[in-house]
Amino acid sequence: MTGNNFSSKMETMDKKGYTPLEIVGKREWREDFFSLFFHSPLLTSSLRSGHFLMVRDPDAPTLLSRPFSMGRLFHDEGVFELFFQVVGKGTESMARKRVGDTLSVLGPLGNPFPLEKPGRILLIAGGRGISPFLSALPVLAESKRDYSLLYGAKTARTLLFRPFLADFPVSYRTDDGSFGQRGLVVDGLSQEVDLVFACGPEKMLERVALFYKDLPTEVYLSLEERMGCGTGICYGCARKVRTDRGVEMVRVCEEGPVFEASRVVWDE
Amino acid sequence: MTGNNFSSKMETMDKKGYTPLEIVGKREWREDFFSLFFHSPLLTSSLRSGHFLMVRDPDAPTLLSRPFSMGRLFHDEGVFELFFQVVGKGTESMARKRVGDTLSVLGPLGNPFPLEKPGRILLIAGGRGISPFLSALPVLAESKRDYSLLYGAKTARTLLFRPFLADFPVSYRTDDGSFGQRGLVVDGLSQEVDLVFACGPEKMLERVALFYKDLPTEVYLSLEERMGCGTGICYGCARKVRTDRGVEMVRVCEEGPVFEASRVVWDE
Amino acid sequence: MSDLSFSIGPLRFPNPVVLASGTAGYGYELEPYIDLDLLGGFITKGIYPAPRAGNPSPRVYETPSGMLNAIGLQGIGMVRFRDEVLPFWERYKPPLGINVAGECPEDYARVVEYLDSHPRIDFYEINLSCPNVQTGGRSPSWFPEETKRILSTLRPLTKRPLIAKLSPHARSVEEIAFAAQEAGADGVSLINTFIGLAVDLKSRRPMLHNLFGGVSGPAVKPMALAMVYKVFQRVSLPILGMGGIVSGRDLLEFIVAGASGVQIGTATIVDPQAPLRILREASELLPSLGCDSLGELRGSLKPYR
Amino acid sequence: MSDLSFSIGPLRFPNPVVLASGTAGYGYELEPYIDLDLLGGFITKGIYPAPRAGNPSPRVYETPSGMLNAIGLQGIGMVRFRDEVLPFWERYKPPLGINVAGECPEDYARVVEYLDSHPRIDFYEINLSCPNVQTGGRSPSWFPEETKRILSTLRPLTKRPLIAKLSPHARSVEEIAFAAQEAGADGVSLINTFIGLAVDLKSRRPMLHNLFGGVSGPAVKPMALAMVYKVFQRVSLPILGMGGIVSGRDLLEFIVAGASGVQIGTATIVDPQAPLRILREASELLPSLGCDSLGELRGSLKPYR
Ligand SMILES: Cc1cc2nc3c(=O)[nH]c(=O)nc-3n(C[C@H](O)[C@H](O)[C@H](O)COP(=O)(O)OP(=O)(O)OC[C@H]3O[C@@H](n4cnc5c(N)ncnc54)[C@H](O)[C@@H]3O)c2cc1C
Ligand SMILES: Cc1cc2nc3c(=O)[nH]c(=O)nc-3n(C[C@H](O)[C@H](O)[C@H](O)COP(=O)(O)OP(=O)(O)OC[C@H]3O[C@@H](n4cnc5c(N)ncnc54)[C@H](O)[C@@H]3O)c2cc1C
Ligand SMILES: Cc1cc2nc3c(=O)[nH]c(=O)nc-3n(C[C@H](O)[C@H](O)[C@H](O)COP(=O)(O)O)c2cc1C
Ligand SMILES: Cc1cc2nc3c(=O)[nH]c(=O)nc-3n(C[C@H](O)[C@H](O)[C@H](O)COP(=O)(O)O)c2cc1C
Ligand code: FES
Ligand code: FES
Repeated sequence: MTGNNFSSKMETMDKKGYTPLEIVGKREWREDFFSLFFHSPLLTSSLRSGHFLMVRDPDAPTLLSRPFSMGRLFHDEGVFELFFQVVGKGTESMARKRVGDTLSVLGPLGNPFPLEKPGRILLIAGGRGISPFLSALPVLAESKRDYSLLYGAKTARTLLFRPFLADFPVSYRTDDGSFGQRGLVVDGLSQEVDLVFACGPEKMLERVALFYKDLPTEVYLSLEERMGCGTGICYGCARKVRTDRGVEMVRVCEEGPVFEASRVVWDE
Repeated sequence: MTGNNFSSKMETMDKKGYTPLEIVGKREWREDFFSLFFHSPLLTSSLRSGHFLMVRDPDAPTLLSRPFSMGRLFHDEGVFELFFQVVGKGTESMARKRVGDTLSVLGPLGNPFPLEKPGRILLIAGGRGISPFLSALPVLAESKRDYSLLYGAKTARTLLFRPFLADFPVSYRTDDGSFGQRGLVVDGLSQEVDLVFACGPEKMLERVALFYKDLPTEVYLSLEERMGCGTGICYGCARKVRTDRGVEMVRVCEEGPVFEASRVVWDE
Repeated sequence: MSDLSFSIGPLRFPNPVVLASGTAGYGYELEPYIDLDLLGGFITKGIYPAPRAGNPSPRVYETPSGMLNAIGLQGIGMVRFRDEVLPFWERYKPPLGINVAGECPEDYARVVEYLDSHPRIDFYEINLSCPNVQTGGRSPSWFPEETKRILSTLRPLTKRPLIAKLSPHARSVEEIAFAAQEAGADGVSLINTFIGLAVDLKSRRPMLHNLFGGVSGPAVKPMALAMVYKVFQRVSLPILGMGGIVSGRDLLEFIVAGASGVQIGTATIVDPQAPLRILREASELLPSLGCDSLGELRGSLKPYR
Repeated sequence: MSDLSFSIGPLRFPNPVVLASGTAGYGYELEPYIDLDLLGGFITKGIYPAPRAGNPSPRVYETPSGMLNAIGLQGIGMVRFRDEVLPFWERYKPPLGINVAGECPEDYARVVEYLDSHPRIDFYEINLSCPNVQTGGRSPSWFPEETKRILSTLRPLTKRPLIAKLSPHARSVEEIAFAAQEAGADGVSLINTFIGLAVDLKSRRPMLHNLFGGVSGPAVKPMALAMVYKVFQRVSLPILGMGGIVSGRDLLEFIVAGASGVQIGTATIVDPQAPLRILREASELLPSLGCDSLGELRGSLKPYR
């Protein structure tokens, strides 16, 4: 390729790009939940709880990539999990994939939860917001931290990963009381913690933020916003966040998805 | 469904529609040629040489269906073959399909070759134009007709189905002489026949028509034209054909694809 | 049981699925595939006074989520249409619309005058928007004055509903719809195809013999929805919305944006039974949205501010 | 080795792959993904005089073979742009274009006046076509007079090339391009996004907070190609063609239709390395078409008649 002076440089040298990854496992859960497992020692070792990945199927009728937190990390096998719910075209087409098929994956993207911060930790998961904590729990256990997980869902059927979670300190809540305590996650919050990491529906996150607003607890939330690129170039995923310059529209993919709760502006 | 008075009628009653058919076999030939095999006793028993099918993959990024002649018919198994060359998006996506996948198929469509007409028959196939004759040959053999096939291709590599064709009277030609006689199919035409059925590139068909123009031989050509619907509704596939009203734009999918050569107007 | 009917003036359509002009032939072509009596309505291929051969092939090409066509209004002309096609339609009940085409206002008038005495005709759709005939050329519905002129010429010629079919290439489709309303139209059809081009790299030829063609299909759905919503905000005429409808969900989105009924075009080309599937899907979906009738959904879009 | 360069006036672009405004940020956002020095050129997000917050989210949505966006021209304004972004670009060589945005002619003029003394700027792309700012509203490039007025105001302010970026919603884009040429523009960029709408059936809300958005991506490619070809036939200005280019094949189709270079937008959003893949594909494809340079291919489309 001539026409420029840099023909000797490889376009991918030192640069991050989409990688085709083979699906090495698939699990169909209840209620339109699925897990896909990918082999990539590199990604598996570099992903941290809170990071996300952009996933694309070049052969699918969808155009844009879709963002997903990773689920469990299987370090020995170099395998990581994506855990997702079918809600539209993109996730539908992912759910149709089979072992042996390939998807294009870009990551790790975004900023992870600061798990290393000192103090007593409460993890809060609502519904499919459990994803990032599937990799956080083993890390916290291994480093012998004082931590626990509060995990809520609509009903026992969608309270997934219970065998995996059995090794960790978890308290469960369901809206209908079909498993664990009856009631919303936000009704089970404890003041006796120094750090809170939460992931789940926007309404839940807002109520978590409100609960700890005037307490000394540091609260970090993993936020979602519909994304275009996931790479910070399209400004499609911005939301109101307090910065040095005041309140600004800040990109969830680049400056997030994990934000300090005190910086988040909840106005709609 | 109310809002009309016919809610009791099933929408598909007595009507022809796309049917999902499972791919029960796949064969990859050389040079981007593929065969897919479908199980459908109904279609297999109703398809005649010259008929075509519209094929669609609802999950593929392509929108319109693509037309294909069927290849071999395996009556005992109720299986028919589609034999195709990858030339663009639609055929690419078909070539990616695997055994067990499903495609939507509509047919039989169009008008077949009138094999039942009396007289000595010459079949002429150019390249992938062999398709319709893969089902015609066994019919002609069984009914003990006086017939032969003239089959030409660019080179031996693309002269396919030779083991299958070994049971029938076939003479081969290749442009480069790598198998059979060297030269074009149109150089091997015989005047000593009453009926000619030809399928292949437009240029070949035009030269076949020209060769027999002033002879008593009846010539039928299977024509191709880019199609929208394949069902006669869009008028996308029309070409100039002599009719009772003079020269008209006539639909290849509905009035063809097999036309009497003397009716075809070659003006471009 | 929910009510899927809608009306344009005195004319009642049993359900919202009307087949779009040029994508379902004259009707009889579809008979092997669907029971035409289940349709909400049918609009014929464009009818010119004289027969037309249309363009040479290739006339169609697939584009990303869409198709490009330049049929060039091939047609049998109004005389054969009356003699050969209208009798066929006496066997079926759905409202029948005549898509009236022309190269000048007089063409349109001749078609309406010639056909209007026939009892089987229910309404006219005036095609002010065919982009194929003149190469990539202007269409009357790019201009409010021309839109008015043609419709005012036709208005006195018939008592049947006149529906103006508009081009998406007007600067402001709502302005044209307003002009149509002022000239006495009873409804508008939105949208006709976008002007498009596809290139064959190898031969450096256009993919269509005619050079330009009209783009239809899912690719144009967001543009069509925007235009339907804008016209709904501006004029009080019923709207037949179309552009890329391939599912019951798509259909209802057009109703939410303000359409009274819809037309199905490319989807029928893709699958002749698609219109009935779309109707079934829409009728199954409607109750799940808490609605008993299409009317409750119509124009129900709530902008954020 | 084939020559992929092209020029707009005195300005030489090393290759035809220019990144489109708003789809590649200010440039530094892409640094982790590609070597910016390999690009044919780069056009910044739209620069307004003052910083802008843009629209609330959701701002993007996927449509069939395309996307809908209503970022609302979020931006840091010309002062921070000059202080924070232009120094970054001194480390890279590709031609840098400033996409100049405004709500009135004075806005455009202020941006050009403020930035023009900076040596790193190579050209201006005047955005006469953003459909998002006013809700579904008119844009200057729908009207020849407004197009001329803005460009004539800017022409005396800079010696650098001025490229007019046009809306696809003008009745006749070639007429607008002609007006731009008369007003002294050095080139035209075709096309900006189409106005579109997507509906969330369940909530009956628009899918974008802003209601309307701009449609881009493969869905609009046939329309974009048609406009490039029409403008190429009508004016002598170089054209930067865009709209749905996702492969080297797409790129060369725009050149055949008459574009001098192209811009890549949505493809970069889909995959930040896509621009370099597209460049590689095009450079590999060119010799197979029997061409040594882009120039040989430019405008080589041969209509059938
Ligand atoms: C940082 C991040 C991490 C995520 N992690 C996970 C995960 O681990 N597992 C998982 O199942 N999902 C996750 N999501 C959400 C996931 O990206 C969406 O569900 C997915 O993009 C929907 O694609 P679709 O094509 O199936 O739906 P579409 O057809 O695009 O949309 C269907 C519906 O989903 C809504 N929707 C689309 N994208 C989002 C979004 N990003 N946030 C909220 N609503 C959306 C749409 O508004 C629409 O109503 C994450 C999102 C973000 C931003
Ligand atoms: C009645 C009929 C029977 C056919 N039978 C067979 C068959 O048995 N086996 C087989 O391999 N092919 C057959 N074809 C051709 C086949 O339909 C095309 O190759 C196919 O539609 C190409 O689709 P695509 O998406 O891969 O290519 P596209 O991306 O749509 O086009 C790629 C290239 O192929 C050309 N092309 C597309 N459609 C046609 C067409 N119908 N005729 C000629 N050129 C076309 C295009 O102009 C373009 O240059 C038949 C066509 C017809 C009309
Ligand atoms: C093959 C074809 C032929 C068409 N012919 C006509 C026509 O004769 N008159 C007309 O008003 N519209 C015609 N149209 C436009 C359609 O009626 C419709 O407006 C357009 O296709 C958009 O709807 P869709 O996306 O559902 O196809 C034609 C469209 C196609 C695809
Ligand atoms: C997210 C997004 C933001 C855009 N922002 C701008 C902008 O600020 N100024 C502008 O002139 N065009 C803007 N555009 C339009 C693109 O520059 C381009 O004209 C259009 O996307 C068509 O090209 P494509 O199909 O390759 O994306 C934007 C497009 C997208 C998708
Ligand atoms: S998704 Fe594009 S900037 Fe975040
Ligand atoms: S392909 Fe539509 S009429 Fe023949």
